[in-house]
Amino acid sequence: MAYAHTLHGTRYVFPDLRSLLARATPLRSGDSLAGIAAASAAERVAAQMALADLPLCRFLDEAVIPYETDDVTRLILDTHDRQAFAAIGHLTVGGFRDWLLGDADGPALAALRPGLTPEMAAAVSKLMRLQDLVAVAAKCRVTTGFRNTLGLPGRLAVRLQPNHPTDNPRGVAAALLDGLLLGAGDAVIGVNPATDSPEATATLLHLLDEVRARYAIPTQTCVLAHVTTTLACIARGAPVDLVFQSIGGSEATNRSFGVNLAMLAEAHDAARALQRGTVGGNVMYFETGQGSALSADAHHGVDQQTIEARAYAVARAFDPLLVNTVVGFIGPEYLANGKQITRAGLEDHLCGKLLGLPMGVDVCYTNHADADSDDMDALLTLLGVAGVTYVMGVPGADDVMLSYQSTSFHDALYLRAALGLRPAPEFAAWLDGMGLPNAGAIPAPLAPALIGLG
Amino acid sequence: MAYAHTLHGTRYVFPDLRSLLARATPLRSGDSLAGIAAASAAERVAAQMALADLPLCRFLDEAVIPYETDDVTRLILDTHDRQAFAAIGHLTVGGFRDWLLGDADGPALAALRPGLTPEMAAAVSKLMRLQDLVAVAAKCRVTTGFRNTLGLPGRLAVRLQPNHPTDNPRGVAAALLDGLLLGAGDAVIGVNPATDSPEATATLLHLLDEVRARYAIPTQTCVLAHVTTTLACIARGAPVDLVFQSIGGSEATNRSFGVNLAMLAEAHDAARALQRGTVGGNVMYFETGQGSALSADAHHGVDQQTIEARAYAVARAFDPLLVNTVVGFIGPEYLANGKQITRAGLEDHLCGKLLGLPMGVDVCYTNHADADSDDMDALLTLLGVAGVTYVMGVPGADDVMLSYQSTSFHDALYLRAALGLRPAPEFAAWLDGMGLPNAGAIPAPLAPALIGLG
Amino acid sequence: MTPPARWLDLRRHTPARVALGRVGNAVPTSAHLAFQADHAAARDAVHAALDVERLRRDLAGHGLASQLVRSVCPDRGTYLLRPDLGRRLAPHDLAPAPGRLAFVVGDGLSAVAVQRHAPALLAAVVPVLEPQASIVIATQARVALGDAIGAALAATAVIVLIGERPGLSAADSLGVYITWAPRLGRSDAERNCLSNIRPAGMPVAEAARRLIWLVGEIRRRGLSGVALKDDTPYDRSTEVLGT
Amino acid sequence: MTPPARWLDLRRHTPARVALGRVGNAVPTSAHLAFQADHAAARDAVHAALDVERLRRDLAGHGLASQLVRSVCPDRGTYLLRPDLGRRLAPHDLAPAPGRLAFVVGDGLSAVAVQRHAPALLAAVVPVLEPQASIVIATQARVALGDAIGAALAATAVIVLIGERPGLSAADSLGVYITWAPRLGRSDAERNCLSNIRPAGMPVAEAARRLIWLVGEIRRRGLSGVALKDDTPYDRSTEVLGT
Ligand code: B12
Ligand code: B12
Repeated sequence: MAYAHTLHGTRYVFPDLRSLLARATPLRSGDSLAGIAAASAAERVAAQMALADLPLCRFLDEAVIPYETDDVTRLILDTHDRQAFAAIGHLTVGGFRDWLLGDADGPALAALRPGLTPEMAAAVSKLMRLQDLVAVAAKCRVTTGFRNTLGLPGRLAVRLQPNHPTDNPRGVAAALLDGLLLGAGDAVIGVNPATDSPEATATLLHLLDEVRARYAIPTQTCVLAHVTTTLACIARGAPVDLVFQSIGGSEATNRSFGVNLAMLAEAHDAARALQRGTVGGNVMYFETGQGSALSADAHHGVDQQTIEARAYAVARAFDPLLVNTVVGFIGPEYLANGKQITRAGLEDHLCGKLLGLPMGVDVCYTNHADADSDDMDALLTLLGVAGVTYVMGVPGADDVMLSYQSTSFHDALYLRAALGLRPAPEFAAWLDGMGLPNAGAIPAPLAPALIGLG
Repeated sequence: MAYAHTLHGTRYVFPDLRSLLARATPLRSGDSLAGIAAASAAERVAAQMALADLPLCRFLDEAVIPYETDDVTRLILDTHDRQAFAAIGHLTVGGFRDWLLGDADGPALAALRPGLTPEMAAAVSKLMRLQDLVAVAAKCRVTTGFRNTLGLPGRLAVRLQPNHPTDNPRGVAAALLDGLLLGAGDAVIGVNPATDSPEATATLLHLLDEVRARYAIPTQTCVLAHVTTTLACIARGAPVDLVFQSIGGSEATNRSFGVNLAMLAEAHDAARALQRGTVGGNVMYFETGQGSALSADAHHGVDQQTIEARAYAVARAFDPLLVNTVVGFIGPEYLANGKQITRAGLEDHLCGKLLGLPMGVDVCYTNHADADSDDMDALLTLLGVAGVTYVMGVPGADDVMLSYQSTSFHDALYLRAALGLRPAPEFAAWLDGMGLPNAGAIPAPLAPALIGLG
Repeated sequence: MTPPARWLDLRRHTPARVALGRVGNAVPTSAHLAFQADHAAARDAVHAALDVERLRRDLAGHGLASQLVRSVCPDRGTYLLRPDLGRRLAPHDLAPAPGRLAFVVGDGLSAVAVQRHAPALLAAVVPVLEPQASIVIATQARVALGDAIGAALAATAVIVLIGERPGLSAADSLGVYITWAPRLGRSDAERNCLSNIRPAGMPVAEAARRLIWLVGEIRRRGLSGVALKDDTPYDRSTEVLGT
Repeated sequence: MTPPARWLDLRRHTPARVALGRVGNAVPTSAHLAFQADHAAARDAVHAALDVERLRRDLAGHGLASQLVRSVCPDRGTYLLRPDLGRRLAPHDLAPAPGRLAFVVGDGLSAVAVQRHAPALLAAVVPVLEPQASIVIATQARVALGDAIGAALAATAVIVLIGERPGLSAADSLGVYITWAPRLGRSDAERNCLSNIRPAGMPVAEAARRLIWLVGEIRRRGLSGVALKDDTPYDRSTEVLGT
């Protein structure tokens, strides 16, 4: 079906819903690269106006990627809850924005989740300015648990990411200790392995679990290997708290990542069967990020933000403990500069939260993008106000293995202090017990020697 | 005196303090226009490193504009308080940053003010990232009063700016009412007159005063005419609460604005003599903004942020109720895009606060700049976290006379809600009495007819 | 969501965006998108070029001769970032006309404003103030370019009509800056200004009335700038308070 | 402000920015400025161009022949925004060498990495894996350009050595991507990867050992990608926990 809008005397026509969404998206390099972006600011506004007038129920009739050829579309439509949708079923996308900013409160937003498709969430976010993305997200509360409780009001968690260029256990332990001393680690202590070696992965899993157990840290650990590698580790009896996987918003994207829905289900079952959680049973950790579908030529002409939101539909099928949009991670071909990264981060955060996910954002940039730490400070602060579930903690913001700049342990301290936020309650109690993170020195119970750094 | 630093094998030399400061400034178009910006990112960092090593007391020996030829320099040095300075007199600029972020608390910062020169404030801010600018500003508290109290913790005030393209009193009154209904107006109800006519200025002064008195609004009013026009109005007996003037950081800039220090002192005396304040006696309202000195060719080779900070030395000599940096007002030749505007706004806010001023920021942009409302939302939110004293309130963010976009009444509501901030206490009580701003309709006591809009 | 009728009534009194309604603390979608559309249009307006030939024809239609100059600024992109170039006069062949007033029409930040309102304003004031004047049309011009032109013409005063930066609601606002004894280095404190000249702002007829009054005062006192206020008799067509 | 000695000790174990100290919640000025300096350098590294002639000489020095191709991407600025162009092969004259392994050296995002480490790595593996190979040097290249090159050569598998994006602390990290039966449209799930090859990461000798093992497995099983894990015997030179 075609859509059209006339603005300042020019009539703009959009052949289908997919292109209407793409033209309505705020400017970003990825959509230009894909050749689907609006040709001018005026065309973009015209598309937004047409989109604002579109009844939400249209999204149930016109899929952006055909049902027949894509299992993510099937997942979205087959699990759609018409009853929950009824609360907004009479609205246009523009009216939905007004409802979200106006009447909607926390319970209403929670009740809506199963009735909301990712395309609806993406569409409404395209009509929002930054402050709307912040204000609506701040109303959404998503709580999950494993060994601690994440997502509670007034809380900000941090993933401690102690990566090392060769997976050297001492190197990982040193960064891990640094992070604990600075109050990080409640979201998860999660290492990206440098290699694809199952043995190295298992070694890291044991290291992380021993440190956690030795200090009785109420948190979860993860090695972010490919899901197949983690499954192999589970089979070998390695201590796996969370299963990690990168996912995307189309079947083909996931295929390019070497995964499919069945594999994720298998992993979910395997990890739950281990029953390692104490306060909750969310066992999955997913990462996403605008651009990966296009990078894998698996975007089907869908704009990168809409297809990103579809990845959240994949995520929510597996009740994750954490979902992380690694927003500026890939590079300038998808998000060219600080401005685009900022907008994308806040869009992703809102869409994920609307869909019911425990969203964290990796506030980050690469050295080939036109961005710097000032841009990150702005995005970080905005996310804090928006109630982000967690952010990254990387020593000095410099990931020495993945080669990008994320947020540091210090950044997280800044954000907590600036907004009066506390770590997850169980973890906060543990930190208090240790006298962290305000001790100038290393508390005796955390002696480096205890983790092999003697 | 020359300064130098070697970075990655290259030695960078800076002939004097003025050029060291300019090279150390984060990139902005105005300094490029002036031909004084660093030639590369590496040179900029080298300058920042040299600046970090510079003892603060050097600023007392080397003026960026000669003492002999500039009355702002004389004002700065003649009023410098060596005793207050002693608290930081042993520090380098880098050490000063560490002190500000670390040990300094509210009382220490307040005690320091008379010992701090604008150049020291500008210098240290050049070594800060955005989060530092936010975190340190949030520690500074500056309280002033006239008919209400501004700058208290947990408060955010709004200047209601009901401009009209022809100074039409009904038009002004309509915008004023709109603002009151949306909770704006505690900082000041201040109109920029479209013309330079003293009669029109007097008419507006009477209008604003009548509305304020009729509704017993605990706030102050202002017509932002040239100081000479306002003095003429005072002479004629018009009701002047605050005297407004644009000021700059060099004698020549002020001359280009048709003012000098003696005129400001005269205005200060005249307004104080009227004794119109009830809870306090701060009677001046100043506006500043990076770029005006360079625009008037009155910058003496000093970078635009340093000379902006010098304008705050002028302001503080007259105990203002409000100081406003109109940060993106002039255009892209001084701040090219959202990123530069954001950084400049936060620098200005911090420098003003460090120097003891009740800083507001006009979060704004023009249509010839590369910026949009998303950029403003980000800056606005950052300023809220930084504890800005007040922001602008313009109907729909669109100033129909000055032709620029500022923040709207709605924006201020967003910020107050997002951060849990309240209006100035006296004004908040008045709003509560009126059932504002949450009434959907116009409360009877604010009937439009009462202000001639029948 | 939409404001009640009485609140909407405020719109009758001002072109400002009053009575927008509220969803939570935000403006409703329609108002938000209207703002975005106007922003897109205003940004385009900055880049519109002055149709010099049409302007000359329009001036000629009012019996006004004109000549062309330009600043040393090469193009629009540069113009926005290099106001210094917009103030420097490119080589020209202006012939001095000592003792006269000079009239300059500069594109400034809105060619649209100049195109629409400059001819009518000049038609109203030139015959009164300086009947023999030849209007200087200047492209890529800033206000202070008038100083160089005025000096080249050895004019007693220069009157610069220039396009003001486009606003969100109006992109056709004309400004007029008057400088006595123009020469390089004059500061803005030495000029007087009329602003917001357009139908929904200061109408051309009103601007002409004020300009004639101001130039009269400037000639009489031999100075322009802050010392001189716009004391044009005030046209009080609306009362202050209704009660 | 500066962290206590034991905290500083952590630096011995990792190149990561641990033990930076604290001023309030921020890092001290020196650490902050060091970060800024490294950022400036890393951004420059992205733009460094591959010195192709030197690379060929270095390869020749190891007895390795080489030939040149380029992607259709015209320059560095475009390269950053158009990865699609970096994956398309410009007209070339590669002669098919069916049944062989193809080795490609692409500049990728760090010419420095390639310049420094590719010759030694190739010198260590080519004689073992494919002694007659002629190395294809590709400029403005992305990983998937190897598919086109491998297909043109009718290679059994293509091994792409490419510069990884420069990090803040290391700008010379080399990545290796191996794809069995290369042809247009291969996805990343069908490749294997070795990463962080540089002195402070995976040393060249270790990378060679793993690469030889991996290629052996790939040839043996006739596939590459997620189904194949890097089970190179693990070199456990550091124990996990000290106690
Ligand atoms: C950018 C990046 C990504 C991007 C790739 C998209 C893009 N357009 O760049 C995204 C976020 C999608 C990604 C995803 C994954 N990545 Co990755 N990625 C990187 C990173 C940080 C930089 C790569 C780079 O600079 N390439 C150089 C440029 C010039 O090449 P390019 O042609 O522009 O980019 C291609 C390659 O980067 C390739 N690629 C990226 N990651 C991976 C991973 C594998 C296993 C393969 C075969 C290819 C591949 O995809 C790009 C597009 O074709 C590296 C770390 C590093 N320091 O290098 C990790 C890295 C290569 N990725 C890694 C992993 C594990 C993954 C995942 C498998 C994670 C997961 N569990 O799902 C997924 C899926 C990868 C896949 N099969 O598609 C590992 C590989 C470990 C190993 N030795 O096998 C690395 C080393 C990081 C790590 N240790 O975690 N990745
Ligand atoms: C931008 C601007 C400024 C900038 C000028 C710097 C710059 N580089 O642009 C700053 C912030 C410094 C400024 C300051 C003031 N301004 Co002013 N300014 C404007 C604005 C918004 C736009 C002007 C424009 O688009 N010009 C067109 C471009 C193409 O010209 P330009 O060569 O690039 O810019 C020159 C002129 O704008 C000129 N200029 C700017 N303001 C003023 C004011 C006066 C009285 C004069 C003579 C010249 C002048 O300075 C610029 C550099 O030479 C107008 C409102 C409007 N809608 O036009 C008000 C406006 C012109 N300013 C006004 C006033 C009152 C002032 C101040 C006197 C305020 C005060 N009390 O101190 C000061 C001092 C002016 C001076 N004598 O220098 C009034 C003038 C009223 C009148 N009819 O006389 C206006 C109409 C706005 C208002 N109603 O408040 N201003």
